[in-house]
Amino acid sequence: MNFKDLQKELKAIKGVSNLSLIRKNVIKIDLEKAVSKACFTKLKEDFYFEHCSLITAVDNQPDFELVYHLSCLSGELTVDDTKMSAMIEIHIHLKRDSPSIDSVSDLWFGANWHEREAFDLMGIYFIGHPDLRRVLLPEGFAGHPLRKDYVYEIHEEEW
Amino acid sequence: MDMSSKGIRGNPELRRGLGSKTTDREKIMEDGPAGDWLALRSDQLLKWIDDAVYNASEATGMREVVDRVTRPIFNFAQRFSPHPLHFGIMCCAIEMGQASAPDHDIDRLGLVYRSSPRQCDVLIVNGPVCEKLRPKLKTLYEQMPEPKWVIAMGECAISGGPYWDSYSVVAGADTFMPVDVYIPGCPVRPEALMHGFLTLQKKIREKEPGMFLRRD
Amino acid sequence: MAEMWISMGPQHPMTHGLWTLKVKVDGETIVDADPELGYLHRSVEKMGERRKYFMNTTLTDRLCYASSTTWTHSYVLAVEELMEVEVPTRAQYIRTIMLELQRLASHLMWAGAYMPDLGHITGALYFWRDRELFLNLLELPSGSRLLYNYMRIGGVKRDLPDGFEQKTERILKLFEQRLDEYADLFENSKIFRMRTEDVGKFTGTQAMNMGITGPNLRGCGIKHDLRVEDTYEIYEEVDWDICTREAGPGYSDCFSRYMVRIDEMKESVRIIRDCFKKMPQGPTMSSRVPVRASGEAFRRTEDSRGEALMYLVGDGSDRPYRWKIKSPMFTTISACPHYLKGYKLADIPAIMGSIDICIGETDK
Amino acid sequence: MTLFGLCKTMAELTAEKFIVPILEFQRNLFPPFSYPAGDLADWFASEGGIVTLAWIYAVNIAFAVGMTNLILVIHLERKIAARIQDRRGPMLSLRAFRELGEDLAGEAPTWRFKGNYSGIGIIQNMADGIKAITKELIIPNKADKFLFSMGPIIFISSSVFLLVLFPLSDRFAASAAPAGLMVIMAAFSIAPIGVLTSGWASNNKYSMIGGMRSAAQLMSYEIPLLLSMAGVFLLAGSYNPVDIVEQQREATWLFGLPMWNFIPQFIGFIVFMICILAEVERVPFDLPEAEAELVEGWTTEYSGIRYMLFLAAEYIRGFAGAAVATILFLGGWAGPWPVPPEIWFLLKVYLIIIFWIFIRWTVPRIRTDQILELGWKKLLPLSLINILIVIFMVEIYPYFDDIVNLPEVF
Repeated sequence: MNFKDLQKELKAIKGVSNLSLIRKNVIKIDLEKAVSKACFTKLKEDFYFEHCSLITAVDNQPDFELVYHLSCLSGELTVDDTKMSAMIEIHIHLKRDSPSIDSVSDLWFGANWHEREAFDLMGIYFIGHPDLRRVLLPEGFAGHPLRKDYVYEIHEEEW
Repeated sequence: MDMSSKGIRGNPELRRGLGSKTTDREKIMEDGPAGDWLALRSDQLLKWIDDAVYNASEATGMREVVDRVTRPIFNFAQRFSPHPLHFGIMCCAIEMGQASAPDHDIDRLGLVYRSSPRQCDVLIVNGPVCEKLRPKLKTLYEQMPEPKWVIAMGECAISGGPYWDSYSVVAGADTFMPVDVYIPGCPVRPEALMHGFLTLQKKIREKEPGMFLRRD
Repeated sequence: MAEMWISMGPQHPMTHGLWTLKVKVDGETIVDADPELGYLHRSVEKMGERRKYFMNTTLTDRLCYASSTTWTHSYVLAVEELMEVEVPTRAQYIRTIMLELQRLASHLMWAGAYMPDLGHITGALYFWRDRELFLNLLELPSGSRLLYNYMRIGGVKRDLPDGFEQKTERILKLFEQRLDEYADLFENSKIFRMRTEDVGKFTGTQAMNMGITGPNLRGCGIKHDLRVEDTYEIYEEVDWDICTREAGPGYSDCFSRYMVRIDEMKESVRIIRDCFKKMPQGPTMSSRVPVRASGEAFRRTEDSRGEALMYLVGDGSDRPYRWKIKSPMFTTISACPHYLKGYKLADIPAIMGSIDICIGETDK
Repeated sequence: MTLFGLCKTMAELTAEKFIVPILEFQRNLFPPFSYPAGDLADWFASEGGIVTLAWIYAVNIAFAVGMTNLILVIHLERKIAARIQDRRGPMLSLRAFRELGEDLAGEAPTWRFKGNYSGIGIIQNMADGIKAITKELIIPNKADKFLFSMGPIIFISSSVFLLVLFPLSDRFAASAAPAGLMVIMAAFSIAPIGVLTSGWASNNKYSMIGGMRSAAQLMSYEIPLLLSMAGVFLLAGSYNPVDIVEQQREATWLFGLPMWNFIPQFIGFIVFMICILAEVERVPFDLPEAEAELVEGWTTEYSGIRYMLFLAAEYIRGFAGAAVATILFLGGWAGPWPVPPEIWFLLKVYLIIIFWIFIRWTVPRIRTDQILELGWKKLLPLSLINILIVIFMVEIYPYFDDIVNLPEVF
């Protein structure tokens, strides 16, 4: 599949908005939370995004934003005539009072721990995740430190 | 000879190894041997022999002589054979490994890395100690047999280093365990690690007498 | 023997860092595994939000202790993308040379750490002896050992010193001889192959799904290298090939992963030589480097261990608003129950060693 | 003059000059209570007492010789390993004793680090050993305390026992049992009990797996080991080390070259060398203490002198294994030039040990299932083939009488 066809097909999917090309081989889209799981399934099954590079949670104050980076490693998706591997960046906005979304760890096993990390450090709940525990911080740690409203004690002055 | 004085009778803790169930002298005497007064329980016998040997050596001045001869020998052995724990935390652990590589060859100083804390003398804390790691590191320290020493290797282990404003890094290893030698550097070079071990030698020789017949 | 859980770590010779692997064994066969991380979580991402953009190179240097330059480079690339900074050509060449030297040092570190896992301590010391050569080489331009802090936003710290090329060439020649020498000791050795072949198998499709990238993926025969596929610096202009190996049709084992890294080292030598040949004169630092940035940017690079991704969000101030680090080993370790199951207890070091773990980047 | 003869002379001397006069003095001190001093004095004056004393001397001499060798072997291992790895190894010099002298004399300490580390490192082992004495002996809280302390005793005593069992030559021998090699192999196979005991009693999973592996390995390698030795026993017609070496000394080959057992029984020699390597648990067969997965194997929980004695006992077993290999296959103390036979013997033993050190530092460790497969599927049939060959040789020997000269045993 070519990268241009992908863009056309992506525009047709319901819930996808703001499609833009931020680099030669990277598409950025916004996705609605309600249709996210269906869209992710389609991306994996039909569009050859078999690798989940990263799941980032950003605290935009007041809302949260989830950024998914998916990539195609096997070369099924071609970017024009180059050897480049295609990548897609998906933004999903979450409300602060209900930071939850469907888990994609059944699609990509690699997403499993990224989701755990997002839960651990940012407090996003992934519905349907098989094992949503803290991964980096010890059990019983209070709060989610990467949130902007997390306060901790630093003894010295700030630079 | 005053048998009840604490100084002469020594530290009851140390005598636990000799098989006595209790170390309290009065208690042993209270529930004394049943029946024949000549009979001694085995632990009482051992205790009696132990005390007799110790008191005799103390009274005759033998203890001083033995101590004076053996203490330097044991001290010599302790300081020339430091076996560190094979334990890496972060960057300095790589330099610790690099120090045993042929270019620096820390084995010249007699260092053998042992993987089990039971067989080690030196714990090298070579990186930042995080909150999650702290209890484990403390356990490792407690698992090591006496006498033991701790080397804080690198800025992170000394004070938290570059992670001074982190929410999960402890501000230095000396906040929760005794540290003998601090080696600054980020990361510590292998040469500096060797110097740290020589400093430890110096410290052992000057501060810590070897132990023999030392009850208190 | 009944089934039981064995906890390996955080202090265990197998771990190569600080993590715990709990394995459930039936006799000596592994039934289940449960990795646990976080003993080295230093909150680099949170600290990065309190520091200015150029200060964060100190933290990225300390992300992965075995290959610090590649991580700093990854961060620097992302910041340059965010700030839209042009890097001079000579700086790009120097960066490529440094990256490849660092990759050599990192792979040698891995090879050295892998040998004791198989009970071969001499191998470790041989590889570390060679690593020392490259550490000395990297020390020449950067002025520091192990954590170089050489990559800067908009270029590199300083130009290469005089005679660097000759010194590098001399060391590369020696290193190539030694690699040939080691072939007899390791890859042609019967016991070494007994320990590594048909152990820790996974297919390429599985690997991509589990988030395994880099040399481990190339060990499955998949021709994927971000130096080509998401090209950066001057990897396009240099003459080199992607190394792949296969243990069987589409799957990898410890031996193929070992061989991929050995091949990559040889390929790195080629890249360095070619870079020196083609390197132009010129400035090594961009003339305009802004302090503030806004918007968002990410770059992925081929770290020595796989796909490194830095995602940055700026809010117009001189500090990043959000900084996210993707570590290749994070997902690789998470998948370890998949490729450990069914093997023997003695295979754990052989398998976990062959995927090249670095906990510093993983725990962030 | 044999070792025993020497010891007997010494025993007679000591009994006559020291022991009997002292005991006599005690008896005369308080005649009504002369028991037991008087009886002892009588016994030491008799033949039995002197022979017993002589045995004690002989055993102690053999023990001292073995221990000296132990220090040398450990030193050799560390230095050769270092040289293989392109480094120098321990360098603690005898000059470091200067510091000891200062401390003993109570002088102010001086610091000459460079001088301390510019020797050959022979006293590094002494420092390690003495340090181990001063270390705390830890018994884990949940360990089985009795077995935890019994394990090292079984292992170490059975290993030290080995030292007095093999002769260094026909005159330098502390024991002269007719079934000498059988006793040696029996002593060898006591150790797994100690290993299993200490592995289980430590209440540590690594220790337990290490102990189990050790038991499995030693059990499966005992059989090919003994079978490969059987060929030698067939040729010599005896279990006695002295007879075996005499047979090899007399056997000649083409042009009168000595035919030590490793020539006719080459397969047996190879099998034996592999099996004894597994028996003394050295790389590539050191699974019970596989560092990579089992921390320190069955010694994980042992600290201080217990652990150090474990280490020493393993080297003693290595030394004893090399000695057995020398006696069985390399002609023992026989040699072409008129050098003292003890020197010949030690030379061969050290050659084998150096060969093992080279193996240890140049090959990886193999896996449990592979080691068992090797033992049962390859070495066992090979050792049986070796026995067949030896029987064949013994049977057809009369037809090659003119070129091969074997002693008449069958």
